[in-house]
Amino acid sequence: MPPLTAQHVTTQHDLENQIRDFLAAHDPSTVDRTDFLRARFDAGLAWLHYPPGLGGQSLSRDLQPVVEQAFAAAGAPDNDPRRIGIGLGMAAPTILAYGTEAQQERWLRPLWCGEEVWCQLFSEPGAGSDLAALATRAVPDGDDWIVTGQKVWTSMAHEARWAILVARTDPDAPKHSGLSYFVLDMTAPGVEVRPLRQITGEAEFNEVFLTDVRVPDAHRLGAVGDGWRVAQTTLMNERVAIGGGSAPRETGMIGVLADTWRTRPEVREPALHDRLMTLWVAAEAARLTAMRLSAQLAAGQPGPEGSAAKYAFATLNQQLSGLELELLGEEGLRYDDWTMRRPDVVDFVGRSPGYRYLRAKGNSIEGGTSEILLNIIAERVLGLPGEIRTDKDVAWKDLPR
Amino acid sequence: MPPLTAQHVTTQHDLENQIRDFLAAHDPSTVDRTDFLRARFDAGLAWLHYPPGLGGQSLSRDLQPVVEQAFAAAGAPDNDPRRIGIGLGMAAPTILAYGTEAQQERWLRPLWCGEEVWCQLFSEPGAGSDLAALATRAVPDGDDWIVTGQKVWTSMAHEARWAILVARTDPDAPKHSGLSYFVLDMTAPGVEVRPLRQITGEAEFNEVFLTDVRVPDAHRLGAVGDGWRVAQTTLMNERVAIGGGSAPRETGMIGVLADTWRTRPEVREPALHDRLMTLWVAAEAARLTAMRLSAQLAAGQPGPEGSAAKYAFATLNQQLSGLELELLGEEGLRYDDWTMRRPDVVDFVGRSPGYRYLRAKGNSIEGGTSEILLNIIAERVLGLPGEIRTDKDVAWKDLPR
Amino acid sequence: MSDELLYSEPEEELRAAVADLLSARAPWSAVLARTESAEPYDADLWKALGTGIGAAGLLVPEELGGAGASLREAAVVAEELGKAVAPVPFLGSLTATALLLALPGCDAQLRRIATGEQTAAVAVPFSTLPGNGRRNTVSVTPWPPKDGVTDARLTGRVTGVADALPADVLIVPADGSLYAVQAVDVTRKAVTSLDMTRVLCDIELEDTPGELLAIGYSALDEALTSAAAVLASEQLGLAERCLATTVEYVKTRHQFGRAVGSYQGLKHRLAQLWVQIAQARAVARHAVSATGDERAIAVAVAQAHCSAVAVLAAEECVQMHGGIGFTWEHPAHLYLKRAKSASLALGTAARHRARLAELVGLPAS
Amino acid sequence: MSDELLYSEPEEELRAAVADLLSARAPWSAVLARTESAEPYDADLWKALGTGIGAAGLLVPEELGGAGASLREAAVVAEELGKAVAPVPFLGSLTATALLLALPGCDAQLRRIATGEQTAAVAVPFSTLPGNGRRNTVSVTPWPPKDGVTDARLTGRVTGVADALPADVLIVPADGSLYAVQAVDVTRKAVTSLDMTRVLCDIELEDTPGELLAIGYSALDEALTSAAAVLASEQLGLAERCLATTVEYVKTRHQFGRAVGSYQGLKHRLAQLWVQIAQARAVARHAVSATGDERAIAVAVAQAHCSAVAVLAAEECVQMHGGIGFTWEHPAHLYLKRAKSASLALGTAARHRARLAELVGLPAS
Repeated sequence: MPPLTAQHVTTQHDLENQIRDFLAAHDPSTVDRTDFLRARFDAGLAWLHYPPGLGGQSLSRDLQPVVEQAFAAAGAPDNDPRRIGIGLGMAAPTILAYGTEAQQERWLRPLWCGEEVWCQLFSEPGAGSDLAALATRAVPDGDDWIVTGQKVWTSMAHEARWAILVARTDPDAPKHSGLSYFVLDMTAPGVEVRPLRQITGEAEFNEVFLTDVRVPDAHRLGAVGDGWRVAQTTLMNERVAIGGGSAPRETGMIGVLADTWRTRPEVREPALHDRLMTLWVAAEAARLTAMRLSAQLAAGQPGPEGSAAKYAFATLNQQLSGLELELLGEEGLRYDDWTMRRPDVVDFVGRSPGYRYLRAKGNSIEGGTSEILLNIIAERVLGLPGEIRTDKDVAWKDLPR
Repeated sequence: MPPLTAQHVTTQHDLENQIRDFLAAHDPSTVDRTDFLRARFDAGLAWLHYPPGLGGQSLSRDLQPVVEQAFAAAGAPDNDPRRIGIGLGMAAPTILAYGTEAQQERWLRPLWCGEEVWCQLFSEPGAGSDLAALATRAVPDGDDWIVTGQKVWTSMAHEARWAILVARTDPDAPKHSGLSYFVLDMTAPGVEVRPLRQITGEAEFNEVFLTDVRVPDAHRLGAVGDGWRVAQTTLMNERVAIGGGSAPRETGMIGVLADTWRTRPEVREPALHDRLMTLWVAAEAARLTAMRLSAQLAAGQPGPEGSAAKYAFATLNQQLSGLELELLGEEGLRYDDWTMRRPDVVDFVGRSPGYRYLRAKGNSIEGGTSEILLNIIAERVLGLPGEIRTDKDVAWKDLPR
Repeated sequence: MSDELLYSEPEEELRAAVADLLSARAPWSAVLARTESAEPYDADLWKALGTGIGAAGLLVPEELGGAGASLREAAVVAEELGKAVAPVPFLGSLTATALLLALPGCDAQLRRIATGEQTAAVAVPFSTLPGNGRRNTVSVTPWPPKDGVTDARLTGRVTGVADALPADVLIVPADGSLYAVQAVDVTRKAVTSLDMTRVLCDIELEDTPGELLAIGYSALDEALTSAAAVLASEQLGLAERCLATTVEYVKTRHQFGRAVGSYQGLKHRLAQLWVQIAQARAVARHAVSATGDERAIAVAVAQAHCSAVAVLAAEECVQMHGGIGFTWEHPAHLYLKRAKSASLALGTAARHRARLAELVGLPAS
Repeated sequence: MSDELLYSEPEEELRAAVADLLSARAPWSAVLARTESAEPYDADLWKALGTGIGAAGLLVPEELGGAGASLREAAVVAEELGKAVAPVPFLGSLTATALLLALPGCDAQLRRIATGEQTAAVAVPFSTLPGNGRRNTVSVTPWPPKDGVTDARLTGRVTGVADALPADVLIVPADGSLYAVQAVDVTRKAVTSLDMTRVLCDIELEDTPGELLAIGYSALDEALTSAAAVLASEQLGLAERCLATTVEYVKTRHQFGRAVGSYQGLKHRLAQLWVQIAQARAVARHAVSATGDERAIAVAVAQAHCSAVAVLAAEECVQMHGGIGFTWEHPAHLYLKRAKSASLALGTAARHRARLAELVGLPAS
């Protein structure tokens, strides 16, 4: 966290007073959780950088920790941010940027309070890295749109009330210009959610099949044909969490491995010691780099540097978890459980060595493949020329697939 | 070497008789070296697979070792094949394939006998991997061509009598179709050879500046505009030597490194032992693969698999020589000699550790960069699609440079 | 020597027979379905392969009903099994056969193996490095073995044994000797294994009758060396299949209007993988051909190299398939789990490098 | 703590001053030309840098005529020197200064360094791992040092010393103590060095007068640790320059009708290099900021990481320039030789990893 400015310090005092008053009026130990969160939202103490009336006070993001710490210290309930991460991190900023007043009022409060879970319907089997190639169709019908298609890699779809959706409204336009952005009611008829089992045996994600699902035009975000631009706002906020921030030394996979090496002398393979130390150095370098990035970007938007952090994180996790199995030898030949399950939370370093190894394979695919991240760095940071593109000006329907 | 067929065996007897007779008539201990080689050429005992009259007997290549061993056993002089490698390996097959009778008679005998050294004028500063982009111009003038341009990476240019040359005869044609192939007299006016010093301090190669050099049209190989096709014959024969063939275990750079480790216990760094052994395994794998390739291709042409051998060789040499310096530590900070020299022969594993490290950097550039070799494997072996090409149908003069 | 690095015509014929069988009877979807069944090994497939094609008796002399072939032929079978990640106890059976062949008086047992009447396995942890099979976890009474007495009682536990679940006979190293034990006399508990297509088991012996086969472990070390050599070919086959599957996919998968296989980033990685697989083929062939002092070196090289190549191939297969490669419904995970497990089996690559260092006189310090 | 990973405004001003000087006075063509001259170090440039900009007295307290700055500022200077592979004895001078600052009674010497009157160097092999400077190659008479007697005679040989050729004073570790020796009193023989821009020398002492500075080597270990920390920043600067030069080149070099920098194979490698350089910046900053127990860890991490990154950057620079990068007339080889030499200097990466393992409690066995 950067040092607070003088302005901040004044505001911080004021905030602390507000929170004191709020807590006096709403005793966390007696008030109902939802009531408490709603009141906190209405008091503008939810997300400070949001405007008044929508849970904030148009203050700097830097002050948010002040509020969080004060509420945590008072033993106040939180909105379980892991569960509603997609709503908080992706849907909300997009609704704030593109939503009408009515849309913002309808969706933001229950979103922040955790009363309504959101999910994201972007990726499709045929449109992974090349998101703009997506094929899900939205056809106008009176005041509604009729949506048909298949979405994939949707976490929380089975618990979500709402989804942010990008669909093709004009197949004759080039692929980026024929898209529109909608909010879809996951309880509407024609929405079918199926768990998508992954190589670990469990299913964190879902496939979502949309068959003639009706979406009111009032649930469109941004103009018709402007869906790509709107989606950029959503995606800009996606690559932040992984790999960034400040963490103590030996956090994550390196911590697991170092712990194994320290506490179980029988698995120490002297031949692999230098590789262990090379990865230890790489983990420490990635950690310090994330800290440096946090310091640089404290108040700013995530830039392409976030791509580097995610790339490094994925590479490292895969190397470390691979080495862990190699050290364990016989033990590495076992697995904990192949039963199909739906985990509540995903812990990359949890469960067993085999799980860690397999789960880490997803780190270089989910939320932007490592290849795409390297492209981003090469083009946006280093300014290297893009690939020759043949798909930008052709009608979507005429593209090779 | 593959087992000889029954046909071979008969021929082998016959050959042995021929050689016995030849040696009886030309005692290597008394006959002058050049006379001996000329006589051997005229007897069809030079390169067996060449036609009668041009040093051979149209026999299988597989029988060549029979001749070489017999002459070597008799203490006969050889034609110093290292010195005339470009002539033997590249010029001769091209002259054989495309030369007129007169051209073959003029050039092949002194070439094989080592009386005339050849060099290759293909690469240019602006046309490295993309050889077909070359800019050296040949303009017709009566029965001659006037050649102007700059060539680079020419070994033996300072000793060569003749050069094989590719030059642009039609700048308005697409780049592959505007080229023609010539034999250039290195003693002609307008040919200037300058040593090209490299990172090791010495100069194995030359730059060759051609200023209005006259080349008789009679020295053209193949049709006007057909130079690219003719050059393919030359290049097909280039990537054979490096990385192929049969060699004993621990030949080359791995031998140097293993020897250092064995004989100098004080440089053994236990942390680097596993890396040493990983490279040892890689060297052994490359060696066995080259042997397997030789067995496969014993009678055939070098295919794209040769690219793999060269790629592996370059990578390995660089890793091994890098590790050698790391093991040596303080000693690795020293170099033997930066003096500009013109080496007679190039020994990748010779001189000093620093020299080996630096010289190995060239292995992934000379004779096809590692990147180009990987492209070849990807496209010709794996059948992956080529890059989108924008330069194939455009007039050469209009290409971006 | 270089011809031994190629495949002979009979070897190619054997390969074709195995490949035909596997493509008909063990497509990956069937292999995947079996991983969730109660019978992780495919008994019918093993019968067709073992006795139909004769893979079970490959090493057994013709006069005992086998094919009298060598490790080279076994390796060709293993390549095809690796491609299919087929759930059959070929490797374990081969190991036991190689061991029995080196012991005196085992003709009857070998005949039963060749006819398919019985399948055998060696009861050592699958992770055992050849030459390192001496960790004693089973004890014997009476001890020491008495002259002429070949019956004993074994008690103890061997964990993580491959291919023992479908075996009828187990060869158990105990107190420095080798004993034959009937599988029905021991408790075998299937292990939830990382490689779901080669399910390991833990074996409990409690006063289990055992027949003394031999005193000393040197034959065991040689048999495990043979197993490691053949495993390298299995790893080669798996790597080849991963590469082929991936190349096929990137030719057809389009992103940004182009086949993803036209991007140089992927092309170069696939070409590098091809180079390593071509090398794996040479070292794997050498490992099953070498004899004398050369054999231990060749096998250590093959295990060190092929373990890494198979894992790399499977990892690239997952990655280059993108999201679909991370799902249960695509074969990539079967290859990944087999490859990673195989890299830990019969000694990790690092342990083979350490062993190699001893063999070629390059001590660590 | 995370702010220490950034550059302060004064640091950026210092960087700009050094960069301006170097671009005016030490373009790579001049650096290359000097490598073949009789004076491998650039005395004029060192004067302009050392006293003009004040780099020589950076660590010296203001009251002794210096800048009273820290290793952080020195590291910024080193980054720029790394970019230019500049032939000045900054690192050696810094090491000597750091050492003298830790010793009692060296004010006069420090003042002379800050004014530029004298340049000092520490006479240890450049390859020395901090904490490993104890290999004794110089002997002293009288021995042991007598109470109050600060004059001694030194005899012996120190090989491969960096930045000693242009030094006036040498600090020589001998028989467990540190002595100041006048450079004119020893024989210095220039070594044909892999890094032609930092020419090493071998030093011979024969009954050379030395002034006892301190007993014990702990200050020496600390000074070498500081040198290693600053060297990481030099490696960072070099890597940055290699990347920038290469990126510039691949944007303009066309092959097959396209800038070669548009091929994904090269793009991905350059992006990976950028990721590693970004990490090098973070670890290098931390190495010159950390204190207490953290310092040794931070320096070992920085040396392990930055050594590899600088070598990779230089190697990629050569490779991606193709033929031209392999010639004497292109700066790539200057970077390559500096990078490889720097990776061997003050302990190789492997030795720093081994040291780190001790510090963080991860023993090899």
